Amino acid sequence: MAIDHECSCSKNPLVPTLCKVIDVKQETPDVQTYTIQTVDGKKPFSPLPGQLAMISLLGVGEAMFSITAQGDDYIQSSIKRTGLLTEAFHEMQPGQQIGVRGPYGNHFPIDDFKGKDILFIGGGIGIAPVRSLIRYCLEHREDFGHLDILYGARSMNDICFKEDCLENWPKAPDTNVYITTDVPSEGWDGHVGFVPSYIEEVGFKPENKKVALCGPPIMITLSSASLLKMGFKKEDVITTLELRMKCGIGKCGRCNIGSKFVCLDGPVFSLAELDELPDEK
Amino acid sequence: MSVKTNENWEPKILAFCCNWCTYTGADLAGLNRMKYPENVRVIRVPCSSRVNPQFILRAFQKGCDGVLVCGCHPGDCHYATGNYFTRRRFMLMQRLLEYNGIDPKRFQAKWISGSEAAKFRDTVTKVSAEIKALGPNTKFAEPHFTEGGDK
Amino acid sequence: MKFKKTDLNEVLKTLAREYTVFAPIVENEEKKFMPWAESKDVEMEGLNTIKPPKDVLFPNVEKMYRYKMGLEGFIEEIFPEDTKRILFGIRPCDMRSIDSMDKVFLTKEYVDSYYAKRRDDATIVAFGCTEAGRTCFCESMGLNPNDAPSADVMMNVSADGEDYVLEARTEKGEELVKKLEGLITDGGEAKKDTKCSLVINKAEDLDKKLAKMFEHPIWDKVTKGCIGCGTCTFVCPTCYCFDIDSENYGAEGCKYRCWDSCMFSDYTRLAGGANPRPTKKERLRNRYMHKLSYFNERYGETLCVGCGRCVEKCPAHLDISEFIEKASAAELGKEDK
Amino acid sequence: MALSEKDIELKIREEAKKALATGEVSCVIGWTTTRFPDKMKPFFAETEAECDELVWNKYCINGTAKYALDDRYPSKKFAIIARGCDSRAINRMLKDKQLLRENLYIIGVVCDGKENPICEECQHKNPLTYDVLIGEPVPEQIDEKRFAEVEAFEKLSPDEKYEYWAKQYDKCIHCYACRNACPACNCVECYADQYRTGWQGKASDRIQNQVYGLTRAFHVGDRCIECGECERVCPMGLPIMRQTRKMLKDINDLFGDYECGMPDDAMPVLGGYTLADPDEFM
Repeated sequence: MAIDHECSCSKNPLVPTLCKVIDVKQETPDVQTYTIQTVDGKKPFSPLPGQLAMISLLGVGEAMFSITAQGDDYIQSSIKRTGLLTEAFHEMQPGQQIGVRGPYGNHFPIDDFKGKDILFIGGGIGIAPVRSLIRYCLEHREDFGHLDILYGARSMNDICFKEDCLENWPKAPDTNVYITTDVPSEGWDGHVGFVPSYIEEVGFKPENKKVALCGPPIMITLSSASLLKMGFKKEDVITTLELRMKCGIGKCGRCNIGSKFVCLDGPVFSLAELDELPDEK
Repeated sequence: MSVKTNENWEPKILAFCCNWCTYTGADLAGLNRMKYPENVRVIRVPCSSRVNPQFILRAFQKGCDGVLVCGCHPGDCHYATGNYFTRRRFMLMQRLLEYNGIDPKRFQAKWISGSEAAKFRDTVTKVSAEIKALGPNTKFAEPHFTEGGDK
Repeated sequence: MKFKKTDLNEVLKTLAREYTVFAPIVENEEKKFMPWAESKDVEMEGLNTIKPPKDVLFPNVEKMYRYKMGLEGFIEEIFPEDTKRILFGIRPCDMRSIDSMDKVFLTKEYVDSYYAKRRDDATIVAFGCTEAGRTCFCESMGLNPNDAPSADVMMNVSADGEDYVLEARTEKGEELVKKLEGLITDGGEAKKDTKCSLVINKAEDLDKKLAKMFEHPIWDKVTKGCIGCGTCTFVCPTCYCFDIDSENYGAEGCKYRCWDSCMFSDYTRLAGGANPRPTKKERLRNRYMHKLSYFNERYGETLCVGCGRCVEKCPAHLDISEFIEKASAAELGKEDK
Repeated sequence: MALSEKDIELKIREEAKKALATGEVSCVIGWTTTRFPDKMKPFFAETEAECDELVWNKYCINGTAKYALDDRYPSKKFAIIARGCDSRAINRMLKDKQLLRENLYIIGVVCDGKENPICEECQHKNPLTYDVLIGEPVPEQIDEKRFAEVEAFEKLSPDEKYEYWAKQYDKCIHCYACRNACPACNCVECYADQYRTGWQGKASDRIQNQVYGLTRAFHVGDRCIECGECERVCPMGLPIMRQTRKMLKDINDLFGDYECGMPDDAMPVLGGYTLADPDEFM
């Protein structure tokens, strides 16, 4: 009695579809945003906010990246230059063919967020997955309450998505944007300081508010500590985890924390869920 | 393992030439218009002791039929003691390869100084002829790189 | 239905006409599952094979797709060709491990197409053990060495030891038995009295207890002797972790997946060099917890089938059955949440 | 009067307790019983009571020295119960600068051979470096058949040799037990683990395993202490010593008598040279 296969994808989940990069935008000295379409000009898939895609540069390697934005015929992903593979990504020219498979992972719990105020906290490249949620909330603005966006970057020219952060989002209805940089840089008159201390400085009220938090692990631990100090409940603080992922479909056993797989049951977890898992992060 | 070879099969031979002596010797051979078989691919290395035994194994793996390591005569090394290590290393390496089934002619080492252009030509011609006689190498060869190769 | 022991080669020959038959064959002083051929000597009874039969369904290296790099690349899937196969003579513990792998590869939102294809093409003839090895403890893990419930055909030695008794359990099994028309006769009752020599007392709710023992001091003691090699994972029938890598030849190349071991140092190493499981203590803890607790939480059954291969082959003579007994007996201190 | 196994065991426990009592030792690495009477396993005694679980019999075959590499900068010493081969392994790691002598407290035990095929050819029953010795030194015996197996194998034709190794490495399951058990294989990060550099793929494919076996033989060839751990731990029973012994035989023929793991401070053969070395590359 072979088990009957129920499967949510028509074809082989491990084989990517051939896509091409139609535009490369240099966000900061070490972050680029790639606009990706399938070879016949369509959207590979339409992900929900916070979902990931396994992007492979044929011959070099593949890795899991969050999808930061999507249009009706493209998806966008922002990649920071950190290792061998991302180095090769940064040498790509528009027209380069790549392999893309996905969408993987659960997404931000949009239904719980409906009707609530939301505080988005992003650190460095961590703003990319949060941005997918911000864009979703702005497109369905009436479903959500007051929005606060707090984004920390190393220095002024390390701020990703400058036109969003500095022009579009501040103009959005009932939304305030707080941008901070770790170090003062000339031509920057905004706030200077780390994200956890800036959160306490602004002093957000925990009532009826959900938090979407993403950034380097150290920032997540410190920020969630200061959020809990300000009275936020653990189920209301949602974060994403970053672990090594190979298959992306919860089979290869690589990204397990306890019995949960980050690529299938995550990467989005609430702090309450994280407490139940053995702390192996 | 008798492997059918059509006559115009050309062996692929890899030669590691030490930059200070053998490479200049090969250059001199070129200057003097000396003819030597063109199936030798030369890789320039700072010293013959820079050649890591894994290079040789990888060469056989990726489809080479013969490997030649050339360096300065003991005593002439630009780095004073490089080729003493080479000498010990590759005498042991040759025996270990033979012990694992690779014919010793497929892996040879020679001291060729900067002025011995003729010796470089003769060595390359002799090695190329010997390996052509031996036929394509199927030992350690990854199937992708050889038609007949190991399954 | 039954057939004479002496007709075994005849049975295999008739099956081999239509199927590729994988049988336990002794070759090169090693007993392993490999395609049957006239000259090969099959050893049905005796001890289990060292290498588990999982590499028939989940091969060590499996090419996934071919690609070409550059501006106009291509991606072309390499799908296993459909050859009907028989897994002949696997033991109940290996059959149970195939069930566990079915749950992993065929359920939970995604189906692994490669495994599903091989699994559908495979008909499994299980064979009841006639002799238990000194490290076999499948009975203590809730298995029966004489019977594999989920096999397509169950085969046992008959009471008088003359023939093999067959019992088809699925249509695949019936289809296979129908092909052996001439050789099999009716009747015959199987001898099902093999017992495991190694009996361990495993706590009933060991998986729930272990879930609370993540920080328990038992882990420091148990994992000290491990030398961090991959032997236990590569001989284990239920280890299914794999790695995905690619090899390039010039502008083309192919992406393949291959077995991997959570005991290796770079298994969870991240890009920046950070590693959530830096030393062998975390890795062995993760392996034991996965076998005895995590898999229960996710799929509802224990992943250790008690085949004893890792107990037999561990170079440092570590023993999962000893750990099971120690963990079952350990009392929870205050630090376990 | 030669000590019986039981006496040695009691002495070992006594020495272990003494070592722990000094307070400078974090644990004593020895052997203890397992569920099977003919199998002992490495044991790390950390308290007085645990010292009584240390045993000594002919099934104590696991090497104890390499566990000291688990913590290269220990706060306290490791006490190691060392037989002849373990002491050579310690010398090996000391010479390779992987361990510091002051981080080790070595309890030497004269060994009379274990249930391990390599023990018949053992030329060093007495431990070579120790802080305290248990048992009287016994006369050593020179093993004439040390390279017999290698010489016999050399007579085969190249194809037969390759066929033999290909058949052996068909069984290899790429588990790295040979590397993790070998005291001479003590790099901080092995070349095979740096798979991004592409030397050694993750796949267990026969040719890659064969090349790995040969590379490892060459890396440890001139530093191998012939303890036989690689062959003992191999789950598939590959004759790994037959490779490294070939290197040792060549070194003996070419560069004079040579044995590794000796307390002298001689450099490994491939790490040094003499002007009078034989030369075949003229």
